[in-house]
Amino acid sequence: MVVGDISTGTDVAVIGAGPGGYVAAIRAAQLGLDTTLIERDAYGGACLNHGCIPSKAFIHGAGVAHEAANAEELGIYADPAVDMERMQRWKSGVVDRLTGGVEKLCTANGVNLVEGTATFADEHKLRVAHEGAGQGSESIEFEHAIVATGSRPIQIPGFEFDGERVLSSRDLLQMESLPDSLVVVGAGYIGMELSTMLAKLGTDVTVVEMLDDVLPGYEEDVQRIVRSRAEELDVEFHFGEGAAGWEETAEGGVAVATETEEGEASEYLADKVLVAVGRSPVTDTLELGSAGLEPTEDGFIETDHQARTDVDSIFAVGDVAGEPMLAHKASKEGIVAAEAAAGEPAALDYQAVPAAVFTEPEIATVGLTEAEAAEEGFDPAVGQMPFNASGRALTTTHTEGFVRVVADEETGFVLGGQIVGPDASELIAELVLAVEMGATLEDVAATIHTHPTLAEATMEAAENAMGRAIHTLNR
Amino acid sequence: MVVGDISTGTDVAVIGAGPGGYVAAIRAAQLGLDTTLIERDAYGGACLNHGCIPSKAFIHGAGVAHEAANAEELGIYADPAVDMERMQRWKSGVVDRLTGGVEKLCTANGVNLVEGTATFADEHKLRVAHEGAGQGSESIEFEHAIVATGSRPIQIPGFEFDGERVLSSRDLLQMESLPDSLVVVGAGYIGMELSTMLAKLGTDVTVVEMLDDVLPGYEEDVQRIVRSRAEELDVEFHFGEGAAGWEETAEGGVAVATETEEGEASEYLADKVLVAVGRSPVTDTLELGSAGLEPTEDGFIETDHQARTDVDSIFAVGDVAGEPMLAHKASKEGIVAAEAAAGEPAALDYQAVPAAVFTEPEIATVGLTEAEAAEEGFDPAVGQMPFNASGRALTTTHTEGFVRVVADEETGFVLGGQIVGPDASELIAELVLAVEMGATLEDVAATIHTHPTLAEATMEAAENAMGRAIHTLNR
Amino acid sequence: PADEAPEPASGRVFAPPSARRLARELGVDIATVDGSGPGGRVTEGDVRAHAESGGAGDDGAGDAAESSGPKPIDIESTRSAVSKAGDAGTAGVGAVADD
Ligand SMILES: Cc1cc2nc3c(=O)[nH]c(=O)nc-3n(C[C@H](O)[C@H](O)[C@H](O)COP(=O)(O)OP(=O)(O)OC[C@H]3O[C@@H](n4cnc5c(N)ncnc54)[C@H](O)[C@@H]3O)c2cc1C
Ligand SMILES: Cc1cc2nc3c(=O)[nH]c(=O)nc-3n(C[C@H](O)[C@H](O)[C@H](O)COP(=O)(O)OP(=O)(O)OC[C@H]3O[C@@H](n4cnc5c(N)ncnc54)[C@H](O)[C@@H]3O)c2cc1C
Repeated sequence: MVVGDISTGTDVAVIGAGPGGYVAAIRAAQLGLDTTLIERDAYGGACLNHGCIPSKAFIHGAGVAHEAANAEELGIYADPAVDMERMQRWKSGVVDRLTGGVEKLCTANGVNLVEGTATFADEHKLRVAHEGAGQGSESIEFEHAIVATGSRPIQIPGFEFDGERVLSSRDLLQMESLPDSLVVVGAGYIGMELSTMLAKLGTDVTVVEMLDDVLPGYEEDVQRIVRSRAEELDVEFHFGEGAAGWEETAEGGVAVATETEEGEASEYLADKVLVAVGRSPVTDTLELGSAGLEPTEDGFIETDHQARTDVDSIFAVGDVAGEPMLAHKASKEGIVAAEAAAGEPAALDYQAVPAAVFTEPEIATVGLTEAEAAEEGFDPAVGQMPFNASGRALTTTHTEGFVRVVADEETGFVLGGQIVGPDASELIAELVLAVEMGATLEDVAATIHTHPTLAEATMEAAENAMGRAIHTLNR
Repeated sequence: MVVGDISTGTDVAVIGAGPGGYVAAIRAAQLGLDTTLIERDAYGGACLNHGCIPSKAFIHGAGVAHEAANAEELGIYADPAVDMERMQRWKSGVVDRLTGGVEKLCTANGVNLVEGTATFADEHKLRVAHEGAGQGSESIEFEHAIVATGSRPIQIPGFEFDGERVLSSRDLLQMESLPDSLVVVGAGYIGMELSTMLAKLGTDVTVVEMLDDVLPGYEEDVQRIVRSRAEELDVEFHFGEGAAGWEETAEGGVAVATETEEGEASEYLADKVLVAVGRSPVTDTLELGSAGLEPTEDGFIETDHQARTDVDSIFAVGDVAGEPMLAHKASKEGIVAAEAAAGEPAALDYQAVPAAVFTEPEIATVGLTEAEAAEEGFDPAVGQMPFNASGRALTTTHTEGFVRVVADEETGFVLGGQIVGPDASELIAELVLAVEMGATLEDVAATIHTHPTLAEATMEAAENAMGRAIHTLNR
Repeated sequence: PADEAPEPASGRVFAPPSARRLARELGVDIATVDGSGPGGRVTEGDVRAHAESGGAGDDGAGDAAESSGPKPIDIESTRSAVSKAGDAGTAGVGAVADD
């Protein structure tokens, strides 16, 4: 590694090694570009270190324990004991393995790795400050830069993260022991995933949400299923209340004060409080101005169909480049930016970005809802198959939810789908391919689906939209 | 319902209410045909009553108990007790619910249900014998008949099923208690699914197989993964040995004698023996000759691209109509036969029938293997992604296996895929759609896959086949 | 263009990713291609036919053409300067596949 005040040059400088940045760097290197990836913290970014991966590891662990503890109906009697410190160690092992893998893949593809914080000097030059005494800094001149600096949890006034009482999702995912009780501020996907997980492990969870239901933006029947299931897991919800402040209690816990719009106050006691009210893009580490760039009002860097910013030599991808803030969107943008930097005619011309929520049951969606399809001028043909009519679902006891397929009545083109239910995150893959391919309802319905699988429900939903389902009644 | 010696008429008479027959009947009725479904035993056929559904229910139950008992790595300590009688009751509840559902769906679609055994009188007439005293028989004249009489387990000489010591899969799936030890004759998919399930529940399983590996017909690397995992579960394999006979032991168990081709003899002791060496089509209940039909040498009824037999008025679908003997193939043929009977231009023009094996890990395949693609004159482009490089797989500890995609090098068309690993049965759905749609590697690779999911491995495998995978090294 | 294929309500083009990529490569504005597939779906063949009939370069093509590829840079490549310890070599498949 180069230290001191040296100036080097590279074809592509990628800033940030999350799923946007490391994927961009690998693809750029594969395309023969001299590529330098600069990361100031940990390879894999928020996703591998503090987001997707650790959360899903704990969600899986909680699921194993909870499922076994609640299988009397199946004749299975178990009373699992959970050692949180050990589960934490296992999670860290998974994370280390993946982040180590990212580093290896970068090196194997010939990416130059630089540790430090990058800031722009101008449109073709970065300065990289190395942390630690005597590490100095270096300059890197680049033909193209790809900004992939991601996002961080939003703090709300009065709730500065201290890692002790007031936790961010990152803090929570590093817990060595389970809190007996927790107030969760925010019922978005991160708040709901973590609340469900903790409730399954035995924590008393109270969720406070300003809006009037969980998972804003999802359709009502989707919200209802996930909320009801969380309630069955004893999660307590308080909607229409904003977190106003907190105090330490005599016992060393927290008393979280909330207020409705009408000014009605309430207070909830718990060991700790988790604030999960969203994430904001990270641009303040960059000195964007030196490169002639400026974030939008929302803090994002604006980009075009190739993920290119207003400055020709600079791309931006991932969370810092706008919604949806999802790892796979970041990676897709990273690939397109790398290809564009290599002069390929790449474009962000996908039809849809799928999204999954790993609650119980899971949610996964792609493309248009019925309402959105109507808004866009389609005449929506909608079909649905409830999992309680699915043989496979019945053999697993997980029968909540449905597959819904939204298509255009005239052409039959599949426009989108909403899945709530077991393995929704995996099942959506078929519908994403259908949407991308311009597949019709007939295409999905005529494709043989293995029996017995949950995926059959997708076929049934398509048939239902055509008025010829076998396992549900057609209207 | 008509009883006594009455003669009635119907547009379509369907014989057998398994996944071939009941689906055919529902579709025929949906198309406005007067439809009569004759079943002599139980709605849902082998699949719902003695096959797919009960096996998958037990496999799920065994999985829940085994997973929890082996999760120390995750910090989960459980020692589940399993009450087999109760698990059996749960399974029966699932089956009843589904078979009741089939009956209801038939009625709701206007299908006439007749209980009894149907035999052909001629090409346009059936006789139905009702069981039980004073039930008499009836004649049904039909425009079209759809034969869907399914299959039954093959018996081997010396191993007549007695439901006590010598079990068929059907007997085994009705067990009220776990055998301490079991010899399984046959390492095909049914033998392997049940062996794995029982081993997880604690039965000592010894598998005897004439051929030299498990799951004949699957590729070697697929076989190896499933065999090794079964061995880790303490399943003992003896390949190259045929079951020659058995004796009751002094303790009331069985001593199963085997012989190699060279005449070497061995003996294995256990509580019981399960014979799972395949299934043979059921035609002997039908008096096919009266309709001018005759089974092939293998016992199947030959059919054309519309599932029509040599006799114009008669179709045959499902297990009785040939390999692969799978429920979803039966249903597809049932739909096509019903549509053809209604005069629609239906045809069995699918590209591929997927197949899944619910072992640990699962296997699912569709279309061509690399070798088959080469045989058919393609220049195969093959890509692979191991689950031990998948973030999602790591968060669940289930990292055995891979996704392999086989495509045509020149055109990029996806020709097939082989998945071994967690949830393979669900993951294959995307590849089946890809094969049916004529999707290319580019199509699969460019489609955004939700992170973190196992389905990402399919995208990676496609990228790998194109030499541009991100998370595996490309050759 | 006066295409007979039903125009999707939203003006959206239904075409598989491979057809969209080919259109970009050939400099064809895929929105101007008549789709021969079901519902007017645009296939790779349609894109190629459109390009061969002189339909290339309608628009959108410019982006690809203009986009700056890797240009030689006159300062020394970092590749030489940056340690490549532990570089490549470790075959075996994948990120974490070496066990
Ligand atoms: C609890 C949680 C669960 C989540 N679950 C999911 C999920 O299941 N699925 C999903 O798709 N998404 C999920 N996300 C979101 C996902 O983590 C992000 O969308 C994703 O990480 C964005 O990737 P990125 O590359 O844009 O940025 P990041 O992953 O945030 O990476 C940015 C990197 O840039 C580095 N950096 C910043 N500034 C500089 C600088 N100046 N110089 C050098 N380095 C710098 C940072 O250290 C960081 O490593 C989750 C997030 C959280 C918090
Ligand atoms: C243990 C086991 C596990 C299996 N797992 C799977 C799996 O996971 N996936 C899969 O796809 N397949 C599986 N199968 C295979 C699947 O069960 C069959 O492929 C499927 O049932 C075939 O359907 P069918 O309609 O052709 O016949 P069947 O389901 O066999 O139904 C035939 C029906 O016809 C009736 N019948 C027969 N003769 C007459 C007559 N003369 N008059 C009136 N009625 C009559 C019978 O009573 C029966 O109900 C499994 C099978 C077994 C045994």
